[in-house]
Amino acid sequence: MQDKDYLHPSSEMKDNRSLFDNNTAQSLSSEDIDAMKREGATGDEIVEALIANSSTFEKKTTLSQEKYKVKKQKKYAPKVLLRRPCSRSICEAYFKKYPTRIGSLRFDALCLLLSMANVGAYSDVLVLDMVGGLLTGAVAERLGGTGYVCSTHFGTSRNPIDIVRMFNFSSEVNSRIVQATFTDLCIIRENDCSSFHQDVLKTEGDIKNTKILAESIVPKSSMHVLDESIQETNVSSDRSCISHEIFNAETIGQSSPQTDSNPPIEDDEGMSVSSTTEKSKSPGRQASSELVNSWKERGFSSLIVAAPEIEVGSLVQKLLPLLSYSAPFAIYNHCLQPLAACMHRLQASKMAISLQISEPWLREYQVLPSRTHPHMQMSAFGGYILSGIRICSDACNGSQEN
Amino acid sequence: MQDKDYLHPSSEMKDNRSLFDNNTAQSLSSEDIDAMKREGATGDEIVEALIANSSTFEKKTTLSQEKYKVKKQKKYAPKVLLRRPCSRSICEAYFKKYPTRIGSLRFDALCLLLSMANVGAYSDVLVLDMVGGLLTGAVAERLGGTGYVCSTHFGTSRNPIDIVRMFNFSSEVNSRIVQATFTDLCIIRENDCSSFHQDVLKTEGDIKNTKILAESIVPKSSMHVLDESIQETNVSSDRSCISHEIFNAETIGQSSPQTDSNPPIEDDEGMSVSSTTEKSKSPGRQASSELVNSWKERGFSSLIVAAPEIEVGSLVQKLLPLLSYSAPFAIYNHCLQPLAACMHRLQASKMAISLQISEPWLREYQVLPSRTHPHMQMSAFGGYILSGIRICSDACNGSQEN
Amino acid sequence: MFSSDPSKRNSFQRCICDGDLVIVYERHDNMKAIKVKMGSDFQNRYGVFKHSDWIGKPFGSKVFSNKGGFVHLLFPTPELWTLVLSHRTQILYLADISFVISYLEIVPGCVVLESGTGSGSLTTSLARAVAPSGHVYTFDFHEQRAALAREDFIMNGLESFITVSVRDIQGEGFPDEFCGVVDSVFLDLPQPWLALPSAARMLKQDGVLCSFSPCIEQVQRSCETLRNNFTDVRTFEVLLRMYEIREGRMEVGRNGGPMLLKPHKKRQHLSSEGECEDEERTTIMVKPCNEARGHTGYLTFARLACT
Amino acid sequence: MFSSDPSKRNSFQRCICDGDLVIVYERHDNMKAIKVKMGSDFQNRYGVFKHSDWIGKPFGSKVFSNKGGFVHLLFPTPELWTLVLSHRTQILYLADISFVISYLEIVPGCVVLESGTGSGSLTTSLARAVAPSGHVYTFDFHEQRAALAREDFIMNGLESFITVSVRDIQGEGFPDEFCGVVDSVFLDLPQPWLALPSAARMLKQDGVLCSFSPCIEQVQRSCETLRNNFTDVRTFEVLLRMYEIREGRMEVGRNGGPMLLKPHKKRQHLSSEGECEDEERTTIMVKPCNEARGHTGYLTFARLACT
Repeated sequence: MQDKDYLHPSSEMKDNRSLFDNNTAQSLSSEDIDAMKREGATGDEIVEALIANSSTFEKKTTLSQEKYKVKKQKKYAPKVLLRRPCSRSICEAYFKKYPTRIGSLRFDALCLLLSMANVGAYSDVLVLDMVGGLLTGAVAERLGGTGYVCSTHFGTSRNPIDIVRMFNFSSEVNSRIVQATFTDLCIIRENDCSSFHQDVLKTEGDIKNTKILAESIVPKSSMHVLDESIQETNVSSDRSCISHEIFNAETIGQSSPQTDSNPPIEDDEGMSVSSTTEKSKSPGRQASSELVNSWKERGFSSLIVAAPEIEVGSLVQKLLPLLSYSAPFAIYNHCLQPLAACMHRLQASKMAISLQISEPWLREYQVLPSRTHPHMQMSAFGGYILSGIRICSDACNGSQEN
Repeated sequence: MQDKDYLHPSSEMKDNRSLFDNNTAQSLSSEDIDAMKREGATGDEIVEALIANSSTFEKKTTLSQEKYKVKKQKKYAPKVLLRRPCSRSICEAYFKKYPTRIGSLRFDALCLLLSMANVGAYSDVLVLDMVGGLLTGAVAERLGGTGYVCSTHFGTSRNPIDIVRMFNFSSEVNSRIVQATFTDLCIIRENDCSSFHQDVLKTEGDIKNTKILAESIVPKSSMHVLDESIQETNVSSDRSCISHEIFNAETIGQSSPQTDSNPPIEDDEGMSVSSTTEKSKSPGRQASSELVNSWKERGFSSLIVAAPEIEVGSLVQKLLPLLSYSAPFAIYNHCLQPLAACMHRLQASKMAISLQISEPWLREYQVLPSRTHPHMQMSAFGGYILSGIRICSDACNGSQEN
Repeated sequence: MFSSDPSKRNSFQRCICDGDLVIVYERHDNMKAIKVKMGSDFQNRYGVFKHSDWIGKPFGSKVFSNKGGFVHLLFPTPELWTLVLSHRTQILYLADISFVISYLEIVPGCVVLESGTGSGSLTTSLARAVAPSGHVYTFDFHEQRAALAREDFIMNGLESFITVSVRDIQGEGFPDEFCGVVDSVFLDLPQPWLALPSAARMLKQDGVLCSFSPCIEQVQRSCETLRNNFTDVRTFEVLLRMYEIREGRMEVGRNGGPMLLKPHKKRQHLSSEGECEDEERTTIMVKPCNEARGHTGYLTFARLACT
Repeated sequence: MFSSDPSKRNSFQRCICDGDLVIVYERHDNMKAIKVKMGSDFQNRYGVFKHSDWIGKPFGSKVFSNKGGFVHLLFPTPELWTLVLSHRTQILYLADISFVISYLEIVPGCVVLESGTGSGSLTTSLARAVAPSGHVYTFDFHEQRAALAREDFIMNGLESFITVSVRDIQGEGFPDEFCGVVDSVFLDLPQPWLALPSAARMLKQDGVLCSFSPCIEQVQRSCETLRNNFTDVRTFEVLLRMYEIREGRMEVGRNGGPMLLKPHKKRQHLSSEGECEDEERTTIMVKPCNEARGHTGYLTFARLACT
């Protein structure tokens, strides 16, 4: 009854001036409907019955009739769309249902991060992924089984990257997803201070604190069906032409319990991930020392930080030296002020140029005959991104070129 | 030549595939045009000549032809639209030509301030106007000769409100625009500490500092013609049905020299502005002690602060007690963080409720057959507004109700 | 809400009386309009509030329930009314309302036509702008809706500024009595182009019209029609983006180690001199709210061409 | 820019060679693409730079002119290329490009069709996404434009990933050889609906199409046509809002007196531990830039329905 008049500016003469809001229009009671269900009526049959028993349906405009029908179908005859997983569908599904698990990283922001960091085949991309693995997976998708994405972490507990499993990658692609502590990446770069760092990292406090962090970002609650486009097509009319994977409680649930059970990494670096003949399909093995050494030699080709709730400013200054000169980077955060401070510090330290803070803005439109307009509800916040290019400052010329 | 193909999705078969960018399409030289001008050719004649001498004009699409013509007309046959002054046209004109004179206060933000502060007939509105008088004028326009708008200032120099003159108000409306130092508004409220405040305010440093401020907000440079819609209609086809006022160098120039010449106000409060029989038309007289006393009795009915570049947080806490209970207020600023801090402080001090920081967003559309889209350039920043309602906290219940 | 009697405006002296309309404020997103009536109660999850306790208190007071819960009693304004009114249709909100009022150049004394009345969200703001000497004539084709809107305006004491009539403006146009005497016209109709010829007849020369439409097709068709006898046709969209604040807790661990989420060390020496600002500012986080109204409608304005 | 030979990617070892394309960076809004050539000079307002001084230096180096002025030499990326290319048409920018690449689900190995080529701003990003094993076939009806784009792609070393052809896709459709073998199609045409039937024939089942149009009428008509043999038709608009920072100077005077604009007290103990953050953060002001691109175009996506 709250239909907006001007949503049907067609030339039909019917309008809702004669409709009164007295809740007596539907003569079918909920008991009647329950009875139909017990007798095995299909959802579509119930919807037809509801329409037949509505005293106002005939008086409604065509658009109102359609809306009524869709509403009832949603309730009594829900449908599910099956879809091949990709970064867009995974990102959209989480964003809609479990935004906190991906740090509310909106799809357009994710796209920007990938472009700004020049991710492509043969890239070696360093990521600080505190968005559950969505970023790591999206990078790996672009690598297509070449290069590497290295998910780094401060402290001893890995950042959970369970969402990577949602991508259903081949083992070839999975083998390109590795993890390494920031300390390991540094130890090998600076052989002199390894023992010091090891000592620091073993303290109990650090371990406990990263635990808290991990929990706050990926809650233990199990996930339910991700029905992103639930009423679009019938399960029965599943297109058989492509391999689909359902987002459901099973697939998502199977990764959930592991969130907190990632073993603290060992000092032993024998768990290497070699090129493509790896037996295990699981992504995120510890980076081999050969790999880490090669990054020391060549530098990472870019950096993406998606740690939405963390003060990232000083971390960026620590991570930038791991990048090769002229490598681009992109830092995603929920707060503007820390990024501004970080940008100012990078300007002052002459570590980077082409610095820019930007904010993605996204709007979806309904395009229908005579009813075209932007969606009435929108996501008003896609985070802030600091992007730039690491340069070869005079200081690093000295230390790195020799 | 930079025409975008898809700007003319009509069904005509011409397109610009055969157009080459070699700058030889126009056979009329600038010398030829100068010669025409010397011979007294009108702008329209020159445009016609340019079209006749363009080798590519005939090959262009209809839309491209139109665009070419408009571009040339703008250059050789400019036109001026005359318009009655009102807050919209004044705000838009300054925003386009001299945004710093009005603190880049965009029209939609100005509208919000007026609504949020419940400005209407018989209101007594307290304003801190550091946008050249635009705010004061816009409030006075809404008062229509009733109530008062009191432009307050800290220190001894008034905030310039020269833009009020642009409104061409009647003397009745002008008489409703008064000024008062914050100290005067407080002295009368708190009779005990007047001598202390007077001493403080007489220091040389304060005077110098406010001078700097005034200059930074209203530069001395004289203003030129405000041609907001310059090519819309001919001067000669001026509609005679309404009284127009031209925004030109004369009208705006006459107020400019006074920017810095406002005399420091005297302690003498004899310069009172009485109801409607005031001889002088000039707005912004010193508020009479009767008026100030009445505000002490009744409180201002609302507050608007538009001091875009000033840290307004603590000022708001000083100004709020001057408002009657349940009075709304709206604070405009260019920086988000100070407003956030202010909001947090007001929450803590329980001086106000219904606190909200909002940011206006405005987009204009081109609506033309087959060529409808948002404007390609937009103002991306309309400032931030903190709004709220002053309440009768337990503390003020004690001090004010007795 | 407001009246042609200036002594009735809110002030320190003005206290809540029997029969006043008050806005009962629980939270920013929870308010109600209540007519104060000696002997009545107001009840919410915080307990029972007696109206008799409210009478004689200034607007803006905090009042308590039998259980010690509290609400604030606010003086009604058009902005608050928009937040509490019954939604009988989609309504206009602050951003659109404030823009429309200013763009239509409505000042005290103006005569304004509106159709449809809808839930009356814009109407109270129109009335505030024309008061004390102007008038708003508002029309809705839906009889029940018009009647309910009229009741609302009376409850707000605005009957001397607003006249509500039942009329199908798209079909019949505005009444002839307004021919050439109207300063501004506001249309919120499914097919605004049908009402434009009538609106043009009503307006004074150079008078301003606004048409609000959610769909771009309505705008396209309206603009086409407007070009017949209007000038300065411009279309806008206005929105408000809201921000939320919280006390910040971001800190970085020492030694390049893991990052900690530290609780905020609260330093509460709030002096009126604002000296503690620096410490405070660093700990207040502000970010846009996640969800927002993404679209309300397009606002198309035009001026009646002078003949 | 990038190649099918991984050893050619930028790294600490990779130094500028004779014949390399470098991006000469002066400021964020002032860059140029230069082909390094032993014996050549680059000149700007800061002086003359010898290419011979650049060779052997790592990308990302700061190099100096005869007058002591300096620029940075950057490794070319599609993002930088978009900022330096010659605008022969309106071009797509970062926000649209990144969204299109991801939404079209372009990954290494994909075959992608594009029309028109325009200035080739999107094309280099498409090529990066399909490399090392996929290919981009791009078409423009304007011969000069296609030739210039081809030169650009060769200069960037992308000729093995991109084929440019002259063809009127609206009139003739895509070449038959691509029937049913294409993963994604991107259209930037004045009348995209004319190309949709051909695009549908080219796409693999469930393949994704994107049409970029500045005007809503183009979108309306395209969506109508798309509903014939496509599903999941969705239209978006993406923009980027830029922020600027400056050192803050806001302070409030004592005694409630006038407000002062104090110069920033610069405390520059920038430790790598980030300990000075609190002081720093309070003095860095950040606000949105005043002007922005308000609209580029609407992006309409659709999937070929499975038959």
